[in-house]
Amino acid sequence: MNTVTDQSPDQSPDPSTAPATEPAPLPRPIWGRHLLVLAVIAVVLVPLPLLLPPNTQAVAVRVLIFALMAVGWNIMSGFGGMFSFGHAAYFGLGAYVSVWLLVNHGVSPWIGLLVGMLVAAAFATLIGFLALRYRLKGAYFALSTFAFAEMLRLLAINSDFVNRAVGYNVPLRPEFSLAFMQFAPGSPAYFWIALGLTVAAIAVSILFLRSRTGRFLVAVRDDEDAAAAVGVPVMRTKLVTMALSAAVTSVAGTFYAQYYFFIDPDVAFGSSVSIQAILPAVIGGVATIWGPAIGALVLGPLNDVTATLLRNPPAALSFLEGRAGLDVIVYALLLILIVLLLPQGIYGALRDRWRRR
Amino acid sequence: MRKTWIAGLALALPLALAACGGSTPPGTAGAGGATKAAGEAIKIGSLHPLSGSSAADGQQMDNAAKLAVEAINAAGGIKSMGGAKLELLSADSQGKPEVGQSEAQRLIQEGAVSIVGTYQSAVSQNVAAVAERNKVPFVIDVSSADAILAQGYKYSFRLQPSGTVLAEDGAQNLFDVSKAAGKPAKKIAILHEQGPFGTAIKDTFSKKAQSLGMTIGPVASYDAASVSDFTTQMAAVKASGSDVLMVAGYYRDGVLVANAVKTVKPGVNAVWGVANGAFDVPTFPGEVGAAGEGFFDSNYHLDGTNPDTQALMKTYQAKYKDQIRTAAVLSYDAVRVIADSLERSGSADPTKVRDAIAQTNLKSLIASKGPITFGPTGENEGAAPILMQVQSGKVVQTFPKEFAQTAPRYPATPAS
Amino acid sequence: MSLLEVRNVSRSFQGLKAVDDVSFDVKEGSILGIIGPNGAGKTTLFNLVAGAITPQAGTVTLDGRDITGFAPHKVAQAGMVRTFQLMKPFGSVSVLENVAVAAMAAGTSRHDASKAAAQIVERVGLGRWRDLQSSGLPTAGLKRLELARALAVRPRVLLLDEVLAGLTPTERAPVMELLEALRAEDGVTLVFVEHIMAAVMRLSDSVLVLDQGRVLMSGSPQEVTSDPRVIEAYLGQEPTDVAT
Amino acid sequence: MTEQIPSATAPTVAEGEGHTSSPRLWARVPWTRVAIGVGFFVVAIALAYLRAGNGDVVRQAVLTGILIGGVYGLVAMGLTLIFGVLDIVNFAHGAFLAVALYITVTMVSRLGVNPLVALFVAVPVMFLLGAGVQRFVLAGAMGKPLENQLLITLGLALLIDNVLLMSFGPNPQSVKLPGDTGVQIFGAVATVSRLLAFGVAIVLAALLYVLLQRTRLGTAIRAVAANEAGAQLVGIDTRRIYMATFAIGTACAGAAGVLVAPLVTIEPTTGELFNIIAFVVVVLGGMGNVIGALVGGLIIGLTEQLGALYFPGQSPLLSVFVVFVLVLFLRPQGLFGKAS
Repeated sequence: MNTVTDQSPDQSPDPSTAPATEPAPLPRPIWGRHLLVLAVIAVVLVPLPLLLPPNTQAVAVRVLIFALMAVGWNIMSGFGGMFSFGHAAYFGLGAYVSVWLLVNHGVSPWIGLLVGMLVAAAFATLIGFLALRYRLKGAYFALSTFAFAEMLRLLAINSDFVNRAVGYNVPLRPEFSLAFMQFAPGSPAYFWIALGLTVAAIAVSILFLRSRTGRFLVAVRDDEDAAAAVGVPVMRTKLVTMALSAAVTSVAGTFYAQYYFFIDPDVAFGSSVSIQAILPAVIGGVATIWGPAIGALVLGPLNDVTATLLRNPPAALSFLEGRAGLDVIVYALLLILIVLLLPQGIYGALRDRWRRR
Repeated sequence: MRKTWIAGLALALPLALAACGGSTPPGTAGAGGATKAAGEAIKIGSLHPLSGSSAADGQQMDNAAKLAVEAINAAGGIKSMGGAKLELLSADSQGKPEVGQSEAQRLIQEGAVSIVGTYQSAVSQNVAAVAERNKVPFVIDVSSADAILAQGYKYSFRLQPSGTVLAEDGAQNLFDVSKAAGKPAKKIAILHEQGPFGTAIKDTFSKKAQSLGMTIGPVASYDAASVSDFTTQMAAVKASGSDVLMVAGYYRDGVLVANAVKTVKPGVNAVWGVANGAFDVPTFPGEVGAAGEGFFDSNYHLDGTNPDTQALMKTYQAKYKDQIRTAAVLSYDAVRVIADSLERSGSADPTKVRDAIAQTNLKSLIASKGPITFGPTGENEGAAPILMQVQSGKVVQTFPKEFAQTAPRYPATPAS
Repeated sequence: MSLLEVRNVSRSFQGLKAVDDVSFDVKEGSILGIIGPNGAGKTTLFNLVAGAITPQAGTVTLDGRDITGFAPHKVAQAGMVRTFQLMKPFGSVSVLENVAVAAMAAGTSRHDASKAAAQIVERVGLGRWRDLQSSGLPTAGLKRLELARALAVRPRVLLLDEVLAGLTPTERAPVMELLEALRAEDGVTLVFVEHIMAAVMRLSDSVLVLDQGRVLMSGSPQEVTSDPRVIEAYLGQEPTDVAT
Repeated sequence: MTEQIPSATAPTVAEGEGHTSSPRLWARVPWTRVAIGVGFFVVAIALAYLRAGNGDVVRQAVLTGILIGGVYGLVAMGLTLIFGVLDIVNFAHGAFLAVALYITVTMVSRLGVNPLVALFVAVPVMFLLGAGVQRFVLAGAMGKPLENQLLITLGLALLIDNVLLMSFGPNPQSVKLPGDTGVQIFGAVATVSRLLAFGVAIVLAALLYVLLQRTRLGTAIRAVAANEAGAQLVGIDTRRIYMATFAIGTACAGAAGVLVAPLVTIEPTTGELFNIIAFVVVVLGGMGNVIGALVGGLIIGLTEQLGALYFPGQSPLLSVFVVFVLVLFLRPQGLFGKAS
């Protein structure tokens, strides 16, 4: 359905092996329809928290946070083909900047959200510039992003400025307030805000892909030299992409802090955060518009499902009850199987099927 | 072809399962499980790291909470509520704050009138906020960070002594014991893990020690998750001429410290753990052998002189073929505190249970200076660390006198 | 004044002189063919002129403006565009999108870029393939796509690196006609590297012969082909379509 | 523009021109780089002296740094081989190491043997495990994008950790090397177990080097690392080479596991300790370069220990990452890789 993605980013086509038979035509990009679908989904999902049992709502919000992180990651690493293993840096900056402003200066998290986006974008531009200036590629690029995220974590642990390893509690307010993004426990407002932010992020990624820079980006991903040769400013395209990707992911960090009320360097900058940004995108389909959201929809509840199943196993499996670690084993097995059997991700596999019809 | 099937399945399966697995059983829906029909068990949530790097402690704590529930039910349940039985809902935090948070949410939805947990401070921070917002009492068995109760939460209570108490008493114990031995501690080298726990202990301990007239020697921090050797730090301690080495850390790094002490022989009078995760653990002397002989730890600890505690230790050993640790005894105590409060309130309404917990006055199975009573912030006012020492390959209680199984041996130059 | 002036350009790799003190001029609206045996440094010369490699010495001037050491995209924006001997399509997108991106890079608005791209795609004869994914094109199609993409930038100078190599003689003819039309109708200046002598003879106004990184000679196609030095340089060299 | 750097373990294949004659070790040592490196460390040590003001501490830091560095190198060797040949960032390496730790624990506690005897079991078992994992799990991900491989190896690590947790329980265990006492070296002390681990690391590096340089299998592995398509053209079964390489890499993790067993507390997650540092070492040494991994390990070990002297309040890891980023930017091919 979308023209950007038939190939994984780093497979450059080899003309000598190009099939002589004519490939199926690619459908024209239909950005308008993507936006329409998005709007319909958003409207359909609005009443969800009123229908879901209350404890499932926490899972729904977690799904949306996952989706938000993965949509951000996907902009840079999927559409842009620049594999980041350090998106924790941006998530953490979003979380820390907004909470620091809130706790120390009483600034509303909504403003913190914007400031966090700016800081994350600036940081991404800086490290992006360094990594591109020194022409890091592939695994080396990924490891450099990882190293920067780790350095932020270590700096946070060792800086009095941000409370060292203790981190921050978001203060509970006596009254609930939209201005300070704090509502009654179980309030649907959390879901609605997360939904709004996620829908906005997906819309941004659609509009970005449609934009001049977004189309440059795909060209740069497919062949950097050729893009430069026709006048595409490669460096600027990549930096804008990284900044946008970082800004989107930082929103997830800000919301996370307001929803979970607590951050510390590991929660914000730990490598598991970077992995959480990658997982949904890969499971759902890298470099697709809908992949990250679909991946989050599958992964978000998976942990709870395996844990619940093994807590009250069906009679046949009752000997497994209470074996600690088993739920994680099932989770890991499912993860490996999905990645092996669906290398294009769930959405990618479904889309290929539709196309072949 | 095949791929579509798999994709469809991968998409549908978790969603379908989430729909059934996640929904609450009818009858317990509604926030906080307000009132219970007669005969229905009263649910208590136990939230601990059952997997991940702290699984050893987490599983013990969950086991001990189960034992407590069994013991209370065997003794007739909650008598003021017609002998109502307790039921423990176990949950795995995986040591991750966000998992802990959503599991706490789930336990509350499933009707837990109170939650016991959680070991890691980062997880407890999250769960405390959830408990506060849902108005369900949260009894912290283990988690030392002062910040958890510094938020002014009304629904969180802590059994173990706070970091401040641990560190200050640790310095005081050092002062008392070394002075009584005629070799007052003068210069203290400090080795601490760089997380919130080790950093807070270091800060408070240094202040207190200085106010007692000691000086602080070299201070070194380390990352507990990745450190693999301490010989350089130990050489620095040796070179500094410090007479005591204070260590605030966890189990794995504690073992490395012991090995480095044995190798370098820093020549201190004592290795002094403060709330150390290794030096008072029963498996520690066996793991490091002679290297750990004489190590001190000023820490909260189960009371080996209390017959009730001894009975619990025996029961645990018999049932789980393992030596019960202090953390697990605290979980046991936490369930006792909740049962006692249910008894006094005669109601399973979480807010009433909370008020009853605030009025607790119960003898602890942990060595403490008084019964469990909660102060205005929810700290256990009876909680206090005691001094343990590794003597002849065993961890024994040595100070203060009322808990001493034998006298402290000071100086205890290690690995000599 | 010539449109493109290359003066004393040199570049060596690990002590090996790939391009050594090469100079040439190209007048506006003319066609320069560059020939030479394998390893003569033709592609390196292209890379130096187009900015993919920075020369260690010498200057490149386009329409009086010194563009030496410009990044490739700046060179393109200045009006000089190159194609690649080994075709480099934007493989994941359609033929039309390949060309539209190039048009946008030259400053055309998104809306106009699609229209311009459609025209160019028709002109190079890729019309019926415009919606195909470009990585699936056969070699002849990819060669045309290289050309189409370069044209979308509306260049004043076009640097073509073996656009005819790998094509059958019947496929070559329309491409050569197209190149002639570009000069005649659009006034585009062409510099092309080519092995196929018939094409060089037919298209070029003048020819530059490279050998071992240096200019062996330059002159009209007739002068060059009859020069004994050129014949000697090619002697003992297997005729092949693949350059280094 | 920049070509993919040919792996440095495969110089005879990668080098087009120049010395194709007998590859003597001394002739290939990049002497200038070694000299610069040694110079750096002399300065670093001198600074440490000024900062610590005490010779004993610095001597201990250097000795400890070298010995720990040997262990890092040991762990990184298998990883670098896999990285260089299969192009896979293997996050399960630490988990494989943990398997070897538990093999050692089990043998010592059940059979009462010297922990080193476990080498004879752990290495072949891990070799087979590695071959199996490559054949049945990773083979399906070869040539797939980086992120797919990353997630599969992460999943494997999670799986192995938790299988160990279920099988052996969460309680920490330990292994004792008989006669493991402190030894004085230049006024610093080291334990026998560390010296042993260091010594075996060097022997293992030498063995791997010989394997890669002097055997048919090694030549084939280097050929695949340098140019997969070319290797296929000359009739090398690349799938077999992938399997063999992954198996050898995993066997290295097995050997490392046995050797570090006396040095660490053994828990299901112990292997994760080494993962991050091992990656840093691999990049530092140049991916695919076994000798580079050993030297990289030494550099990281020294950086960590001397860094702790410079900045006692800061995490030693911070200096490790600073060095890592500098190397990435200035020599992305690694200290011992070839310039492009």
